[in-house]
Amino acid sequence: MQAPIEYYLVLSAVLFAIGVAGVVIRRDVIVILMSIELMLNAVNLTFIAFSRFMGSVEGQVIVFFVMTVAAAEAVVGLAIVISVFRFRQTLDPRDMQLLKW
Amino acid sequence: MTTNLLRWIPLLPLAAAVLNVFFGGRWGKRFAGILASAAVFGSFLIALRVFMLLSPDAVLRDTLYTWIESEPFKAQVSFQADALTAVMLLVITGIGFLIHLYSTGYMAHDEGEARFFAYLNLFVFFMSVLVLADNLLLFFVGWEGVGLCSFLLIGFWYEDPANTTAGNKAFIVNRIGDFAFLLGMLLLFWEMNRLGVPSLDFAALKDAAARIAPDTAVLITLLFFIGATGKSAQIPLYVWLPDAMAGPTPVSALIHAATMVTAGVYLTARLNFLFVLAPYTLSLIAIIGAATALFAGTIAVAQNDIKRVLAYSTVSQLGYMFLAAGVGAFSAAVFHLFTHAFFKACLFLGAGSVIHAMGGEQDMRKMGGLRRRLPATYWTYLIAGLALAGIPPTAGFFSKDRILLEAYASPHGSLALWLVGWITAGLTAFYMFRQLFLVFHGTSRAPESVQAHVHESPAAMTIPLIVLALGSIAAGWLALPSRDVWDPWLQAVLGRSNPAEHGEAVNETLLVALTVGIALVGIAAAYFLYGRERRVREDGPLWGTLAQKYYIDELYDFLFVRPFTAAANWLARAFDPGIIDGAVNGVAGLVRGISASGRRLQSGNVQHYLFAFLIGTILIFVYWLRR
Amino acid sequence: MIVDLAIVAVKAFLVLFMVLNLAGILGWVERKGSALIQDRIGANRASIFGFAGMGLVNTLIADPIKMLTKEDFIPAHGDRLMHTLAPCLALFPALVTFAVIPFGDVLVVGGREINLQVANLNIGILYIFAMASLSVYGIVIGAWASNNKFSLLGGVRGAAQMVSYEIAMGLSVIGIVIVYGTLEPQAMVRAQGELFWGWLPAWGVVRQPLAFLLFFTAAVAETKRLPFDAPEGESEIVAGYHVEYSGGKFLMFFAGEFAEVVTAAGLVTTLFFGGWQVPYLLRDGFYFPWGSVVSLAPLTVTILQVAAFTVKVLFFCWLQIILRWTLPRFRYDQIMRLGWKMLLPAALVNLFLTAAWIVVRRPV
Amino acid sequence: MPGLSLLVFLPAVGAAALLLIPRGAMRALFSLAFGFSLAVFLVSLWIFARFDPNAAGMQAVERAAWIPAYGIEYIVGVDGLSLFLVLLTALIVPIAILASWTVHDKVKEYLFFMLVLETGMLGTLVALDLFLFYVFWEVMLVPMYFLIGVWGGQRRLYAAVKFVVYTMTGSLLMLVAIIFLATRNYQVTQTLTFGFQQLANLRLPFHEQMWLFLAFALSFAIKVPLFPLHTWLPDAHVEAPTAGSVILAAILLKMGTYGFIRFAIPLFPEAALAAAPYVTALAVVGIVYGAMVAMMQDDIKKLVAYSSVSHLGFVMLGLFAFNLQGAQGAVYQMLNHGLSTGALFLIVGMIYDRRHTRMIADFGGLWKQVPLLSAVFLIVTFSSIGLPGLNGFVGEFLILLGAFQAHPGWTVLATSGVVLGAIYMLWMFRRVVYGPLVRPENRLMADLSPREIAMLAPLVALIVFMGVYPRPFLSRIQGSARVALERVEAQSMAAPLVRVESAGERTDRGR
Amino acid sequence: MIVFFILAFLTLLFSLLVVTQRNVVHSAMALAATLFVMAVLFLTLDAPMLGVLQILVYAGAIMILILFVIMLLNPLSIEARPAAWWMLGSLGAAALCLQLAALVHRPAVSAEAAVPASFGGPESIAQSLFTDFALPFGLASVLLLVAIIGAVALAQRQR
Repeated sequence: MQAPIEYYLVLSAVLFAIGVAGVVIRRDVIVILMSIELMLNAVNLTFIAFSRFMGSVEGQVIVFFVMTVAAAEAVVGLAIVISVFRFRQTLDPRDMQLLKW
Repeated sequence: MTTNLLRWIPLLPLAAAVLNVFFGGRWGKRFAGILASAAVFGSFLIALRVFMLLSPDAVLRDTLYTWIESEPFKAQVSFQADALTAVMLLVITGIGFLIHLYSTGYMAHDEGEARFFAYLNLFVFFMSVLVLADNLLLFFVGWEGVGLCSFLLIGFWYEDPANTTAGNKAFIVNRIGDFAFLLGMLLLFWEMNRLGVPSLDFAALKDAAARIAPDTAVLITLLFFIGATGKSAQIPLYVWLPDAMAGPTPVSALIHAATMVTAGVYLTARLNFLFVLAPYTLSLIAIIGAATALFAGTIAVAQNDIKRVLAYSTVSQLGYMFLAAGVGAFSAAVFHLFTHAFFKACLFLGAGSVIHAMGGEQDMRKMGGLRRRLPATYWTYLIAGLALAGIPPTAGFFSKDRILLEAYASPHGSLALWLVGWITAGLTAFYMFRQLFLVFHGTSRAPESVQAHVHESPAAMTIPLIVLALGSIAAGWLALPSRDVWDPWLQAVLGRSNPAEHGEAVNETLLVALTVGIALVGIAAAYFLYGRERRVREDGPLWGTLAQKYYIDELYDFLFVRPFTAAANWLARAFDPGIIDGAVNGVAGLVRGISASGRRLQSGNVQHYLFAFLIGTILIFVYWLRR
Repeated sequence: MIVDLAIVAVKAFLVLFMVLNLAGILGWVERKGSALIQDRIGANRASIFGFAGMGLVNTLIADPIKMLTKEDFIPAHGDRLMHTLAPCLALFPALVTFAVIPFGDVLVVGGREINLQVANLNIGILYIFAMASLSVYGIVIGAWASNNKFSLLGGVRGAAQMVSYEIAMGLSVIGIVIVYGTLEPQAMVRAQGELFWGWLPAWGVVRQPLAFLLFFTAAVAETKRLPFDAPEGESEIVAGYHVEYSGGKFLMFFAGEFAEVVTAAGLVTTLFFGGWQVPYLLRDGFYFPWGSVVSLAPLTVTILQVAAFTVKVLFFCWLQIILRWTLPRFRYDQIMRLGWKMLLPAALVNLFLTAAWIVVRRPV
Repeated sequence: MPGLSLLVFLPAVGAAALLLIPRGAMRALFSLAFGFSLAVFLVSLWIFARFDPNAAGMQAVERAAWIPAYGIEYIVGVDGLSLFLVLLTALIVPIAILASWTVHDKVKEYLFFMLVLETGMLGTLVALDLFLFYVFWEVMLVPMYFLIGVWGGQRRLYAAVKFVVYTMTGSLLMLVAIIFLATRNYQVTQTLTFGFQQLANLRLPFHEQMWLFLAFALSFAIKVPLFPLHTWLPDAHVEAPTAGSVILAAILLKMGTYGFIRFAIPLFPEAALAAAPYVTALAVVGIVYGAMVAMMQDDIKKLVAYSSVSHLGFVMLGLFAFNLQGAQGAVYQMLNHGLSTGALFLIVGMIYDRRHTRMIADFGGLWKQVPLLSAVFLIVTFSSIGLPGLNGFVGEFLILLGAFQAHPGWTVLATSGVVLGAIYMLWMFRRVVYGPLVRPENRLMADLSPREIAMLAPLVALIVFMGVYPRPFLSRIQGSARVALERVEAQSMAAPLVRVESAGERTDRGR
Repeated sequence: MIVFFILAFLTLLFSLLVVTQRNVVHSAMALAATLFVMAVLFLTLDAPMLGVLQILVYAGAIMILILFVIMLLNPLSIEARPAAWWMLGSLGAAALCLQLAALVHRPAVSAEAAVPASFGGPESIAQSLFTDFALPFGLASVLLLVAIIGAVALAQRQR
């Protein structure tokens, strides 16, 4: 009684949308990083759903790589956040616009 | 027949001028004067030689080289001399030489002497080129050249801004006349080109004249006449001549009495075959001539500057010449030109010696009683005055009388014209003798310091005076009614126009009597008013307007100069920088504005960019799904 | 279908019950043991009708009752929800890990073979590590939620220590995994049934002695027991991350800790000491190397296996407790240095050697 | 190395040689630069000597493949139209170098740009390949920008940028037009070439021709400058150093008119014919407008700049009369304007070097203090007014003669320019030279030094000679002018503007 | 099927909490919970290995790191919620979600493929990982190395 794939895809779509909303809306860099993790998980879910329904294990291997990349991204992201916080005492992305024109 | 004699008449003064310019100052005080006079005398001798060679219908030609050649147009630097040219040459070089002689004395103590003689020689060169030219273009070169020299000579004493302003005014007014002349020439050429004879040579013009379309002929002659008014100071464009008195007196004598101003008359004479084709223009010329004569005469009456009186009298006499031309009596016009050159030059030189004696004083109200102190000047002045007034034995009588006769009797003439001419004759006599009495008779009104050193002019100045005085008497006898030498001489060039055949012979003596009468009345009135001691008070509205020259200068200034400068000012200050530059800079500003608004998009906030991504992906999806 | 579920439920309940009780008893053992070691009497005051039971009543009945009835205090400005959640997060992974550990071979009941292991996952070992990593949450959240500097410090120390020792433990276990070629604990235990040279039982410790040492040290560090007691370091930061905890929540933390001790012991026995394997005992009886065979009934074999397993687990629990009262506390930097600079390289070397050995022995 | 290429690239070699000399050696720098420019002048004289007066087509043509892939060749040649402009350039540049003797800072770069500018100008005049023409056209722009931008007056940067942007916008459009023309030619004749001769006999439909003509016309009109596009000129002149403004006035302005007669009119006859009335109108407005604005300037250089607008209005009038007199007059007037305005700027430069001011109000009574300078000033002023006997009149008369036949109405208005010219020039002359010597500073002015005489003498001599005996010039221009107008006149025959009937036929002449 | 709905509901609930929670720690914990539930979801999709990895890598390591950083920085900024901006963001997200959902109805997968028992297990993953994806595996390890060094360099306190 495996749920049909569409359900999984819709779920991951909603998850992804929520992640995007989080990234765009929240005023806190750490929450943004977390929303990105959420988006990545939504993608993983899609991959696994397809690999399950297409019968090829490659989907899962790709998820494996997505995880490594996500880990690397989180690590470096947090390092940046720490250094910015140490310098500016703020986590609000609006204050981090040094690269303005 | 061709000769290479003619070219030397202009070249001699040119050579002298060039030498004076470069070496005049260095080779001693007197050198410049002597060199200049000698050159002009040389030209005079050649002119005499030419006069001898010429028979009434012969034409001497001397071609140097092709000046401008642009197929089909071809202009050559070539000279011709026929009867008319010979007469003019004699006037230019003869009187020119006398005036040069006079100037050596007059300008003796002026430090710019070399420059003065260089300009004077240059003037003689251009005037002779004008007269000798065999085509209209070369004529125009001479025409503008004399304009240049008058500008240089009027503004000779450049220290005083008034002189240079007068010089500028003279040149610009002349230039306006030349503007019309140039248009006339262009129209004439293309008309000739249309007739298949693309040339401006007088000979060619004479042959093709008959075939020119009538209305074009009128337009051409009208334009030429406007050019003539500019040069010969007729009604609309005469304003520069009175101011031209700012120049040294010999200049006034030579340029503004004898030669340059007569160029206009010479032009009408030279192109008589054209003017004849346009009766409308002729009548216009006559009217303007008469009007100018009367108008200038009235102003001359109220002038106090000795030279201004003579200037207005010249304008008036020129009016007479154009009146003669207007009625078709070209030979009479030229004859009056011939005689007028003598006595007007003599008057000017006389005035010059008076000014010289009075130490530069020109206001007649500060003169008087010079009869005994300057005897030579007085007597020559008297003779010339009589000639100007038109008293019988003098040349003036014969030439002016001839004109008045023609004005009345000629087919184009009319009683009204004669009447105006007749009144002006009276006025002329009146203001002439008013001047005579003010300057020479009565008691001296000059301050003691001036009276102390009043002395007769040196020989170099009095000799030309005497010669000119004699000339102003003898010149008239060329056209005695009994044996008329003048008309047959110019007949070939100016065509038959003897009124005798078709006028009523009987009243000729009546007209002569009337003119002499009005002259005597003028002299009596002058004697009565200014003879012994001044009785009339020179004031009142009429006198004021006359003294102020009918406020013509102010009128011109108000009508033309002021609005023109205002428009130019608006253009230069408001239009050019404002509108045009504004548009250019405006575009630059616009671009900067657009780019500035573009820049605001890069807010630097990461979330804005992410939001942009979002919008982008949505749009792509929308497109992709709909496809 | 329902029967299977029931069997699993029973197994799960049985394991859970056994672990919790064992935790409680260990509490007493520790109290009495430490007293014995430090030559003092230990807790014996609480008694029911005069029967003190050598302190049993005190630790098993008096203490729990006292803790459960204490006021459930949440520090000011502390995060109410997180404060209550933390102990559960600490306890949950400890219990759950035992699900994978097999405590017996096979029990044949009514024609059905029951695998004496709660959940037979073919990724058992990974599951164990996953649960181990979850336990860090309890500490971190607990430390942060109690809004107390000491607890925060304790939390940071604890988290850092657990994360770093997790790596060491993981690498050492990989050595074993390579040797046995499977991630499934039951298969590993069965593999330990073989005999080296006919007489020596092929237990993990025999194949991977170094791996055992590393694993045991890392396991003790994971449980944050004495030698690696920095997170709780009474002398420096009072009670470390659970300084603000009292009553039921502290009991859960306390029970959690002992559950981890039991789990660690279980893991060690399963991986290195043949789990339920009794030397020379096969499904139907003993087969001694010197030829004699003693046949036994399957039930007795199973009982023997479970008993063996229990004995081994108890032994290691006892060992850990003894360890606590003998070794002094490491300084925090010593812990870190030990974790990163000694265990990790050693584990890598061991891994490398085992891998090399396998490649050499088994032609690819 | 054949004549023309030597002529064009000799200054560039000179510029390179300049770089080798240390900055300090002022005298060496000047003498080298002057030597090279003199050498160029000699080469130009040699080319003039070898020029066959009555051959109308291109002479001394050199052809070499440059970018064969696109059919771009290095074709240079000279004919009646460009011969005298080349001579004028070769004459003016040495004089300009002499004039820049008073420049003291960064002399090396100054002279370098001067020589590069000369290469640009000569190249533009002799180039017969449209692409080559465009390259030299742009090469001209760069040094001029630096000359104005670095050595200019106060607002030099504004002026330099405005000058470049103005010219650049025009020339870019021209480039597009050139490329379009080449492609159309390729489509028709299957041979990709930018050669002027080949492109000339390409028959284009009217509307295409119109667009191309407009593109070329815009670029040249900006350079001329034609009336509405002239605002860069006064700024460029006022801010440019003496030598810069002499070259700008004497030669750069002529590039526009030369472009018209060489490229725009022969390449697009129908369009030129259609555009003639409008261009004539603009030219005449330019004449009157230039004169009126000049009258109100208080800065001599600006006055002369606006007078250039007026004079070049005359040249454009002559060009677009499409008859021999107009074209000949226009080319001749280009030379005259080059000489007279060049001399005027030299004189203004000399006055500026002495008094460091260009305001008319600061002068007065110069004749007394510096008679020789004032005398030359007099001659040059009358030449620029167009006094008969000097060079200005010949050109002006021919233009008016030609224009009268083509557009009588406009010509009457244009002739008023003769009067206006006299008004503002004499007004300026009187204020600067005549009048009492009041200001003490004016008393310190020294008269012309031998160097300055050496600069002005050739110009004055040419002004008088070209006024008295213009025949050698006119005869050489005549042939090429007729060739240039061949196609346009053929068109005008088809649509008669003013027909010349035979002698017998006497009809009333319609306009 | 019910299991899926429960898990789906939990996932959405927790992810919404992640985004909407004002307190950062709460949203962190919500994310941990989401990851945990996702792991279970993976299990339902026959991907046990990934499920455990999910817990081990994501829940176990990354979340700890995030929590660690939160504890270290201890940010107190309880930010105000700009309503306009929120509405805009959520609108955008909703639009995106609709688009993706619409995509789903495209016939992506025809039939459900039969899947061998040890489908998601370590053996099959390891099999394809070290054969087909050997290069990406190497690159991933280099990436991790770089990330580690980078993080240390960045976060190091400049002495």
